[in-house]
Amino acid sequence: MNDIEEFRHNVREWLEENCPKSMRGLMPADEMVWGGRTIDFKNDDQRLWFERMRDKGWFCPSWPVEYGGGGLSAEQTTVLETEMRKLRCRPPQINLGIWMLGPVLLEFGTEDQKRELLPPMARGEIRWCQGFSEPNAGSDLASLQTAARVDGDHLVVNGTKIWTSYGDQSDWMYALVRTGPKEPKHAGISLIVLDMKSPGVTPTPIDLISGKSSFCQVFFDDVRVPMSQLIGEMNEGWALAKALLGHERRAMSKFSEISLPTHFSLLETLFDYLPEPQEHSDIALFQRAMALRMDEHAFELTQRRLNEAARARQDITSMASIQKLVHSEQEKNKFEVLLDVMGRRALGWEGSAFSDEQLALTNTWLNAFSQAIAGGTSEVQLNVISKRVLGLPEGK
Amino acid sequence: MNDIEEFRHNVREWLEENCPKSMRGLMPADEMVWGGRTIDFKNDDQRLWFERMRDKGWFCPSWPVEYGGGGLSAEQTTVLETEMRKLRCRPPQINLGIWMLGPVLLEFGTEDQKRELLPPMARGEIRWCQGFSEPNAGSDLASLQTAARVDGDHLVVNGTKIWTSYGDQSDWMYALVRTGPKEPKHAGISLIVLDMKSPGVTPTPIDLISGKSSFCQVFFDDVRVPMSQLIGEMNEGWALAKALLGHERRAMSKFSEISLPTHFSLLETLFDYLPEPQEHSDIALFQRAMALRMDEHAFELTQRRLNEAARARQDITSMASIQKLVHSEQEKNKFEVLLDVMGRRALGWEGSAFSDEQLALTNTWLNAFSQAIAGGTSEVQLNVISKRVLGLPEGK
Amino acid sequence: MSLVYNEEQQQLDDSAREFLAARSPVSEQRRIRDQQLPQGFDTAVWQQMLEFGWGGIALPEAYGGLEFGFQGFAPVFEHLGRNLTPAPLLSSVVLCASLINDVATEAQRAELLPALIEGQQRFALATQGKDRFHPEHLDVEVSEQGDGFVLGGEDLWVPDAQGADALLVAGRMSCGETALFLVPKDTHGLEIESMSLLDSRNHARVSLHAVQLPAAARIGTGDAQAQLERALDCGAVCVAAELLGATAVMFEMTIEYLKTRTQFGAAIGSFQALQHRAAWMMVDLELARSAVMAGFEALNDANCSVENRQQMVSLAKWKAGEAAHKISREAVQMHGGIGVTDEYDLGLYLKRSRVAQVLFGDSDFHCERYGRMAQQLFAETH
Amino acid sequence: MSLVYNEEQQQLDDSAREFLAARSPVSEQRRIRDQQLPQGFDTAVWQQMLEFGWGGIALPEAYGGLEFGFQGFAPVFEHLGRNLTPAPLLSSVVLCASLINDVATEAQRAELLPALIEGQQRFALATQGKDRFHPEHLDVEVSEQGDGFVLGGEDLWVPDAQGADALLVAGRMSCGETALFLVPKDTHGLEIESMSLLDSRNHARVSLHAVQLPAAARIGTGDAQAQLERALDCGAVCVAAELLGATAVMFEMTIEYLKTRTQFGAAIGSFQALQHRAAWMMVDLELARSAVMAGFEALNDANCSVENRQQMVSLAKWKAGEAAHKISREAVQMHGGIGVTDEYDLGLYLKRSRVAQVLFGDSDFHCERYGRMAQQLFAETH
Repeated sequence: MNDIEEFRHNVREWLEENCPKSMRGLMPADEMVWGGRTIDFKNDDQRLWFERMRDKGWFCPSWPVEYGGGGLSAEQTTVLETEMRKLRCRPPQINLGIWMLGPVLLEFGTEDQKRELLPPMARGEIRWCQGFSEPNAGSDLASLQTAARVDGDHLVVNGTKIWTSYGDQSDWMYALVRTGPKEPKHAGISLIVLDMKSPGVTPTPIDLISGKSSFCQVFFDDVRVPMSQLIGEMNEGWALAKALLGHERRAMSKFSEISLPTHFSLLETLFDYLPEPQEHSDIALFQRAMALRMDEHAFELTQRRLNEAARARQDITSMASIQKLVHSEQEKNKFEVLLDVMGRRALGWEGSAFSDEQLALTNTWLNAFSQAIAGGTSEVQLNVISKRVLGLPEGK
Repeated sequence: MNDIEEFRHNVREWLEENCPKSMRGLMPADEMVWGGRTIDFKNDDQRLWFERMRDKGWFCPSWPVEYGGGGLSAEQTTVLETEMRKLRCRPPQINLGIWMLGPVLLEFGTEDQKRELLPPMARGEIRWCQGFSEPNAGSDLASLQTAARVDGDHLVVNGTKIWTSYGDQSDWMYALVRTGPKEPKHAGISLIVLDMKSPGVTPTPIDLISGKSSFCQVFFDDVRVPMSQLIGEMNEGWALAKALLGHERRAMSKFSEISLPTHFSLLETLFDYLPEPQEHSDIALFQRAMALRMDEHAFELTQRRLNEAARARQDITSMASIQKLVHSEQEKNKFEVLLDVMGRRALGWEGSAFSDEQLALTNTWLNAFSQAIAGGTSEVQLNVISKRVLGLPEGK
Repeated sequence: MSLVYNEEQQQLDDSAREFLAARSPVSEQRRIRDQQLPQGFDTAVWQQMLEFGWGGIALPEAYGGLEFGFQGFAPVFEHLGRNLTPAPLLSSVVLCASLINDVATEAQRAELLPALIEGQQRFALATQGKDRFHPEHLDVEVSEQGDGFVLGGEDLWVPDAQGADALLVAGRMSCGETALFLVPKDTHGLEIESMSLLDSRNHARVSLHAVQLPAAARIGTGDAQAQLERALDCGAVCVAAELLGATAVMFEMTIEYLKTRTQFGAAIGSFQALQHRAAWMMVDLELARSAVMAGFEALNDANCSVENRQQMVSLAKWKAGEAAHKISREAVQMHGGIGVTDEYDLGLYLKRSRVAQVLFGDSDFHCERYGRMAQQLFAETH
Repeated sequence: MSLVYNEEQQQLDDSAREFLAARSPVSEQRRIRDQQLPQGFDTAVWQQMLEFGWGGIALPEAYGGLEFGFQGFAPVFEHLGRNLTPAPLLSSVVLCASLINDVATEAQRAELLPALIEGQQRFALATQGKDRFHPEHLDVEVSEQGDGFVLGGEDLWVPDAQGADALLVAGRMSCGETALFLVPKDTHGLEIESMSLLDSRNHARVSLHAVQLPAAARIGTGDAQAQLERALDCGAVCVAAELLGATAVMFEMTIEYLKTRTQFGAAIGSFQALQHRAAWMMVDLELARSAVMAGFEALNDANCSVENRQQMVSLAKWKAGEAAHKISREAVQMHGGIGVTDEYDLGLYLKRSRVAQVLFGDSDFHCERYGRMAQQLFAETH
């Protein structure tokens, strides 16, 4: 048995012993553990699993030991992840800091910043949120306007960020701010980190058309941020932001791997409400729903085909935009047809006149609108496909 | 009875006496009479009606008498047209010259040009065709390249025109040619007229995906055109072209008013092939076809509404683009669904295995593709609607 | 009759536009929602509508009506849709009052109509409980008992039932005929329970537990099914007009947003892909307007056959629903993030539109009925 | 099995690409059309395909086949579609030879299969005459007469019948079972009449007027309906692959045109409205490719249930047909005038695609069948 196989053996043994049975399998949204100053454990298994993994340094297994990481090689990290996946171990905590900011800090941070920020991150003591989007900077992120002006050894931040997930429950934020001139706009952006408890920071939850949400708008009113919390060079934050967003995509796919989706099967709902359609209108609706299911099925097969192609070492990077586009548009189509299928039962907002499942489905329909907007609108994906994949020329 | 009422009375009496019964009502395409050097009358009624109207000068009732017109006032012309419509009189001849070139000549031609060109036009002795489009100048007409260089008192024309209807059967052509520099491109265009018998003119019929067509490509190889056949000023033909195209739209709507369309009723075909759908697939198809019929019906009502609005003196000019767009896109949708409805019977090209009606319907499907392209593509209409009607800004 | 407004319609259009914009803008609907008013509408606004005479638009002058004809509702409901104004005009006037006018005895008409027109009384119509709309299905069974009647039925969906003075209930007699009954709100065995729907309006689940009624509670005599279906067609067209108004606003909001929102240094309305989609939205809206106007025309035309009326009403409801569906979807997408926040009005339009698409038959129902009527009319002429 | 090519498929893909581009480009199909060759294909090209062994891709080595498995046809039919190459591979090999392999007696297999694989014999399959495809409908009635059989049926639609050495006819026995018969081309009572379809290929109307056959003309014994339906599924998937190839070319032609055609001083491919539509075309094409590959996978998998096979085959044919429909329509529109001229190749792709969409069941048929199978499979697992 070579070293790596021995490592694999040891990891598996350790996981089998230390990962409680209840910490395996898909994770409903309300059972996620978010690291932070105050951690809310629902049960002892959650706490045990969190503490054991933390003590191994395996929240961030590949980070150097001196920053609180596990010090594993790339190969060992892959083995750990593979074995965790095999046993269906849940991630012991969710932490945007580790997934997104950490790798950027490791690459671009000063030694002081690394020593100060990474170890508590690696121990799950800080809950991080992201401050990128702004009300007037959606798909065009670089047009952001939140300003940070230099005042002695501080930056003074004024402006607002929007679509910050759990902004009201996070301890620290990493944010893009404008420190330089507006034009050329990419050149005047800096990346900073700041304590959400700083005076002048006000996170406000956003209500969506579907109801309460985890999103916040965060207002900054003369917020003083020590210059030591500038990451990378002044006015050169755009490159760091791009690196960070690269990690976001990976983090998102990890997220969808582990979390139990609020999933509604088109076929299940269809057969439930229209098991034997008789009226011509119902038959036509049934066939319309079925055509959408066929498209969804063809998309599932496409994801399988791309995975197989990737395993066969074919280049499939160009297909990422297609996947985001198709998924979010198909979700909208699916919920719309399911509303039709459910008839009046799909009109509920709350209350006992509707089943929980009916209310949840209608709510998910409203949420599906956000999917085709958040994380790059469908229009942005179409631009990417037509220009980068198909090579169509830029407009003049 | 005032003058105009007396005129109306006389016109009606004259029409009732002189318009043969067989010359009333909608006109199948093969019964159209085209004026020209050689006229093909199918029967005596056609000839009688042609000659009687010609002798009144009523091919072009509003033109001055000295140019062969009827010398009627605008009000009288309207009366004549109204009375002809009431009696459903067919136009005695179809002549692009009268409908499109004539008005432009009257406005912009020299006295000599008018005296030379208008009277034979007004007597239906010349069949005119149009030379505007080019293979590399479709929606962007002004990028045309057919060149006319000055050589003494002649213009020498080289290049090619495409989509010229009946180019092979016409006597004269009015054409746009480039006499000036390419940039700014609108500034170097001139309008000329030329005899199709001129040496170097070669009209070639174009086969379409639907088979033979009336369209030609016309090649010009050192064609010498006397300078006296330049209409308007040199290099200032673009304004004339725009005026002419304004008449084209009016001519087209006249055309569709009088001609018996190669019409296939969606409902008639649907009820013919699927009178009582049983299979779920057929029921779904039936409903899909019905939804298209409903959209078609809503469009028919829209045309009626716009007519009523126009009579109520509301401004409906902004709706012209919508009408062209919706009509041609609905036609494509209609024929596609009818192909589905007819199943294998819609796959015929020729021969006795299919009925004439089946072959004609399939052929019309292929022709419907051209409709959304010819006379301004659907994309051009969408541009016009979004910019001129909705006021959305120009792209940068 | 025509597809453009006549003089009376134009006047109603002007006054409805002005009044609703001033007294009942969308911010008011948000307030009503957030305060969870049980009746779901502003009584002062409703009172003002009655003073305008909207209660009597289509009813005879003899009972205090304006006798403008049914098409008078076209501009009114379009503006109710534009402002998302909730009001019992549909339930109490378009459905109940029209039905009473068509079915009731002369004495009943004289007693009930003036009160409905002036608003001293407010009724709501109860017919169905099924998940899908079928005008011929009635979910109330009627048995005769001595001189009177006993009505039973569960889980009926009734707009504006909460707070109504009485329910007008359509039930199936044992002989198979359809009969109408007036059931006062305090009647023993009548249960009304509020439902919270997407549009935050007054919807209720109504159940009739062996409700005993005197003979006089029956409205009119004979089979009222044809009149009931006609009333439901009236409801369908008014809701289509409401959808048209709401959709027009969603369209206008979007065009405005496309002109003002900038991204990558340009107004997003300068992006051709969005321009073409916006042009298609306009097409749908124009076609829907024509279909809705034709629906009113058919209902207003005394000579219109039942088949023709049903066909035109179905076209109106179908096209208005389809346009609302497509345009609401595009509107939200083109607005991006702001479009999915509760703070922005678009979501209110989206949610009400969704409910309105289902009321009085959804697109699938009306597509089928249009086709059935088209086939019957075709068979008659071929 | 997988949705990406294995080594054998990759080899077939390479050789088919190279050979067909060289020997059977679209200009050749135009020549065949204009010369109105009755058999509708180039015999030299067909001969070469046989020499490549394409006749034996899915057949046992014992009879001279390659035994690559059915999925070997995926790249071959895709390239036939890309070049619009007409060939009797589908009729004689995929349908007739596979069916004989599944149904025939050992002696019949030994006699017939080598000849079909090597091409000394060419057969065509006759089953149906209806306007709509239904695998369970047979339009040939069989009666037993002494030792032999009498077959009757009118107006069957048979691809590649013209010039075939024999027809393989599926008929309904008086007991209700499905049986197969080999009917040599010169048989008395067999009438073959060419049909001119949109795709200018070899299609014929076949009638059997009381055709008398000896007992030996029957292929195999017992009910062959299940095998026949499987063979038709094989045909459906191969046509889906052909559609995929043809659609891919229409897509590529369009992207190329968008890059080179200029208007208003810019390549039309720089117009965002066209860019977005082009991106959607690519989505459809990618989804169709996955569905087609999964269709081959299902047919290649011996453990695949009938329900699952039918579901996956229907998905393949449906999605390939839908993609062809949408992309051909967009391709013609985006090409403008040139796209509707006969001189340009696009029209040839459009016309063949339309025919292929209907062969072996159109989108409506396959959507219904997919749903039926999905419902059955769902019921089994819930």
